[in-house]
Amino acid sequence: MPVLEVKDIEKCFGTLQVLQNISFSLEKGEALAIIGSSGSGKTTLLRCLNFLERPDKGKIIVNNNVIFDAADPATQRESEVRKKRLHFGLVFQNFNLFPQYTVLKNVTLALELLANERPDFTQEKKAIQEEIQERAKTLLSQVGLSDKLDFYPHMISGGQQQRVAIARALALEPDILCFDEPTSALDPELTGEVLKVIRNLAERNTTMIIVTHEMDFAREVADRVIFMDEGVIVEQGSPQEVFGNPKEERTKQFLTRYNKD
Amino acid sequence: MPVLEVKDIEKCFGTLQVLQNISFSLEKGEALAIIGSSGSGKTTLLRCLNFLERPDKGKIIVNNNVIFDAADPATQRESEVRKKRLHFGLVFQNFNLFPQYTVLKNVTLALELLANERPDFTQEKKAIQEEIQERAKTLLSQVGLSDKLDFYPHMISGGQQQRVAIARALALEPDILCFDEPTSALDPELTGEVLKVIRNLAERNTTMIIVTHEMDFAREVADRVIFMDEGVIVEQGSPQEVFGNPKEERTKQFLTRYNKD
Amino acid sequence: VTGDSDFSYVKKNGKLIIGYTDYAPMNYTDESGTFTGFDTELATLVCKKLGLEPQFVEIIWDTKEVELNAKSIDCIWNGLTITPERQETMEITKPYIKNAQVVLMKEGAAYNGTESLIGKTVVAEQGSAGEDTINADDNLKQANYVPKTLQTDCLMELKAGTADAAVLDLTLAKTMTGKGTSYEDIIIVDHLAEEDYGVAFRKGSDICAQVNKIFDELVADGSMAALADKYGLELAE
Amino acid sequence: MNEIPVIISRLSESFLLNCKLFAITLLFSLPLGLVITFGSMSRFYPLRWLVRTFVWIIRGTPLMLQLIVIYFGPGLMNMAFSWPGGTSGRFVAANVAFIINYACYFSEIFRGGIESIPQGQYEAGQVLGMTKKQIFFKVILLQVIKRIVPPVGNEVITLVKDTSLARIISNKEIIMMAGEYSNKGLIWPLFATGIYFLVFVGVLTILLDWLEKRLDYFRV
Amino acid sequence: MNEIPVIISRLSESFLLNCKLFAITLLFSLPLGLVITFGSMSRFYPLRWLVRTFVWIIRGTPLMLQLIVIYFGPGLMNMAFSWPGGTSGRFVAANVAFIINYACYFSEIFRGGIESIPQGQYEAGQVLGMTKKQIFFKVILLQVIKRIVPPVGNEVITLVKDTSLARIISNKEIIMMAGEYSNKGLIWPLFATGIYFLVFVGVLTILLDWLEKRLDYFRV
Ligand SMILES: Nc1ncnc2c1ncn2[C@@H]1O[C@H](COP(=O)(O)OP(=O)(O)OP(=O)(O)O)[C@@H](O)[C@H]1O
Ligand SMILES: Nc1ncnc2c1ncn2[C@@H]1O[C@H](COP(=O)(O)OP(=O)(O)OP(=O)(O)O)[C@@H](O)[C@H]1O
Ligand SMILES: [Mg+2]
Ligand SMILES: [Mg+2]
Repeated sequence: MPVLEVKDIEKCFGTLQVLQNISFSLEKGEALAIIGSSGSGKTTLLRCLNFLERPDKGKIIVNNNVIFDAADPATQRESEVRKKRLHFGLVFQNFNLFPQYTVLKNVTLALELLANERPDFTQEKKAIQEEIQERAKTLLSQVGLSDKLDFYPHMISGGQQQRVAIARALALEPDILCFDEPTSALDPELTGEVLKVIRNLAERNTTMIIVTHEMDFAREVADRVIFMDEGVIVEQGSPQEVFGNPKEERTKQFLTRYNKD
Repeated sequence: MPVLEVKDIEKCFGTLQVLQNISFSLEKGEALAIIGSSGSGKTTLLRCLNFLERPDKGKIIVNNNVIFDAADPATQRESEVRKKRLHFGLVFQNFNLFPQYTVLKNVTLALELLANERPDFTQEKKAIQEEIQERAKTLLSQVGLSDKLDFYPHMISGGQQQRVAIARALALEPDILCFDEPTSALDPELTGEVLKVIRNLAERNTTMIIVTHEMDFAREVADRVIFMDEGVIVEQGSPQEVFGNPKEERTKQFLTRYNKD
Repeated sequence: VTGDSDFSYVKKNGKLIIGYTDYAPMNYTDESGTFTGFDTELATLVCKKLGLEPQFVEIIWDTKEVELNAKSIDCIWNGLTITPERQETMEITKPYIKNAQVVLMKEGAAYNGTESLIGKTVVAEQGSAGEDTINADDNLKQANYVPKTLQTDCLMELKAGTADAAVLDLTLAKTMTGKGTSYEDIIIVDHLAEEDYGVAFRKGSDICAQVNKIFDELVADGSMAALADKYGLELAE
Repeated sequence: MNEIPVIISRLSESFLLNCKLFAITLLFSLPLGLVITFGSMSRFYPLRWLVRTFVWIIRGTPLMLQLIVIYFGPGLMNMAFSWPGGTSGRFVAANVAFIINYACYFSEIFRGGIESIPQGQYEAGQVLGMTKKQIFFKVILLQVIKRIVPPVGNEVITLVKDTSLARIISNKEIIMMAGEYSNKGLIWPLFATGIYFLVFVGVLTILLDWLEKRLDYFRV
Repeated sequence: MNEIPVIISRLSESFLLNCKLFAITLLFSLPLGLVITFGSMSRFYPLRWLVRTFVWIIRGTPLMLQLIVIYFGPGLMNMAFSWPGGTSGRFVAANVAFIINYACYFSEIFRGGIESIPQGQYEAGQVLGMTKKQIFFKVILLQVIKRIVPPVGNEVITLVKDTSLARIISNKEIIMMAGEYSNKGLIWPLFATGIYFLVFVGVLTILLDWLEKRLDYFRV
């Protein structure tokens, strides 16, 4: 049973068709890489999954529940969307950390706010808060940031910011974790570090969707690869298929640069 | 006879020693790649060559003229520095295009201002201006931007901006063209394009210094490679030597990631 | 007295709100910090006879008419010069104190009657009796008249040399010049139009007549004269 | 002249009125400004239009006129409402006029501040399952505050000097008090008022700098 | 009341004085502001300190007091200098006071604008062999202008309303003219002045929006 099924998503901005006929599914524990040139709609697709954009057509199904259906307004109620978002975690291309909070607080904030809503919050306040702190610290140490807990986002490097964003997304234990170009604009050593973190997640069978420009990395870490161009899925398959033996002309052209190395 | 000789440059910011004992030389038509991890002083070195920072020690010699000598204040006069800068062209990491001017005007501006100072400017005004326009258009077509002449910087992509910056630097016909991470933050296709432009320059024997994180590119395009770490030149040599058979431990470590592909 | 007359309106409030500006000897705060002055005492006396509580409110002179119309004050009792123009827009009592408009200049300035001021700069308060006096005098009419929004700024103009002469109330001129002031070197050089002070009420107010009646009583029993003596003022005829 | 201490103490006393007016105006106009901001950013067009027009009128006319309209208006138009009698009424009216005027100015600054926060901050909050209210108060607000401290500071300093306009409706603030001495032929108290304003503005500048520094611990 | 047209024409005439004062103040205070900016950014510490202190005093005291000091000051202090006699002297003095006051405000805005231009723009100019002057006028200035149009616009709108302060030294501007009618017991002209200000501010707002749009062709 797939964790996620995306059926026939379409999205237009005004007259510009940005996504068209997007369908794919994702099994639990799978890592899916989405590649494609700039403007092909990769970011928009992630945003649709996270309810930051509303598709014009199509369905999104998580664990066999239709959480979004463009044809069924009942699935689009504001009040429910909030909870449905928690199926997905998203690490933004530019991180979007909260600048006024420390690294630790960036990770705990959403957990604390959700805990406030628990019926047993007032009695168990202290225990719950400690638990949240512990969980956040564990996650931050997993991404190698144990020594930066009390730093503010502007005081740490881009790579470190990215890892905070990863920990922040993981804290809510999403079914599917989405990354939007996790390594763009990092230097090679930092890229290496971040990729190690993600590889680690993959090894622990985190279900992930990774939009990336790092072909080597996509090839190594992904269980499946989707190549998008101009809003459509041109090709999908295992890394071996897509990288080693692309069927479509457009894919071959896109990959020229990489295969030559 | 080398175009450029750098002798024993040192630079401190406060108590932080950023450059130490930097010496190297560059022959006409050579392309030099400088690699090294973040914070190793690569940008600072380029800034020293372009008189944007003043080294605390050392000499810079171009075409056998000492254009800078930390020990000789006569070489540091404001009025002369301006002209001496023209020996070098610099393409900034973040381009620093002039946002209020079109692509074409970005390239012509400095030329026009210099032409103003020519004694024959008033008589030959029209001819000079036409010549400048022609030169700029030729350069912009060389970097593939003939169709963007009247666009403003914010209307074109990062890769295109970078190519404008390259054309702008080339317009002044510097003896040595410096690049600070020309491909950081570009997507792979754009990276490819920009690298093609630079490779082209190399083939036409432009003397260049390129600070880069793209090892494959450095290997392919550079005639010589310098590896810097913590402000010192750890190793220099041909790409074959540095990449294929690094002598220093630190170099090997830095290159691990690349050699494994 | 009809139901919506001004007097019944005031009576309903139980107090008469008296608008004034701080200037000696009419309404001012003395060295001991008590609020006193000729008009202060007179108004208190009249209010007692009217069966009203006096409430003194310091206003700025610019907006006195607006204050009256907006009913934020009930009368202006502050050495207000009676002019035909004012009588048109306000209900003014009969004269109770005599006043004059005087010409002030810097000590030592040449003055031989108003013809000396032809072509000179003369200041007075905008809309004041002083302005009327200037307009009524054949010589002053040919002076360069500059209106001021505040009567008291006129002397600053003299002192700063930005004006040659000022036309002001006699009472005000006396307090503002002389020992202990910033204007020791400014003197009164001429007395022009004699004029009278009255108390102004809203147009059509019936309080005015009642105050007139009380004024008559106070003149008759001599208490008005006694009060005027105390502050060095002269009663109107 | 042993009058000088008396004059200084009376000037200081009247400056208290400036200070009170200043404090009350700030206290109420800042939250009211926020309410107006929400109105001017409302998705309901008629409300947005109404609020923006109101703000435009207030910002387009001199505060002096607004004081006159607000204090004398009800009486002149024979409205049932009237301000409490005596000095207290004048003071309340001055406060109302100042609060409305400054709330409109602040609302525009707030709007600018809110509109300058990158969309990504809202989205990051949404993706983490926060409610709109939580996003505003836990994520956006402090960032807005950091951005608006400098322009709000400028307005606050203007407010200090504007308080002296309250004399238009006969609030005995420091410049009106100095005017009493001008009436008695004494000029220096008027110039001395400048020192009061300068000191107050000086103290405020220091406070505002301190506030800016306090918010320097993060970057937006 | 066939007096109404007369009153309106007199009000309009006096509003011309507000307009003239506005125009002259803008014309001179903007360049003077730039000069003050350079002073306040000078690398020569005493000059920088002097200029900043001066700006601080001007910004810290009410414009009303400055008008009084500038107009009456020379005479009160028995200085050799004196303003030309008659209304022209008053008008010139008002202009001088306004120009100095606004130049100080503008200088602070300019400084903020200049300081916000990224260093990279200067460096790009330097590397291309431009002189300091060329870099400032050809590269930096227009970017600064784009950034400061909104805050300068705010000051300009404040200036419109401030022009009525010129009556303090007996410039017969519109509110003083309306006061003449208030003295005669006619109140509406005073309120009518609000419309003049509103229309002027409205026109300015449109102009400023247009200017902002014109500079929208590039992004800083
Ligand atoms: N809010 C929007 N309004 C209008 N057009 C938009 C919007 N967001 C994205 N687009 C357009 O949709 C197309 C797809 O954009 P998207 O950001 O999804 O591409 P991408 O594949 O993520 O590219 P990149 O690799 O550069 O991040 C682009 O042409 C973009 O200009
Ligand atoms: N103006 C400055 N003042 C103080 N320290 C500086 C300054 N400029 C650079 N540094 C420091 O000098 C060191 C070298 O910086 P530099 O920018 O030259 O490194 P780099 O090799 O270009 O790194 P990157 O790959 O990240 O661009 C760093 O530690 C940096 O923090
Ligand atoms: Mg994208
Ligand atoms: Mg660098």
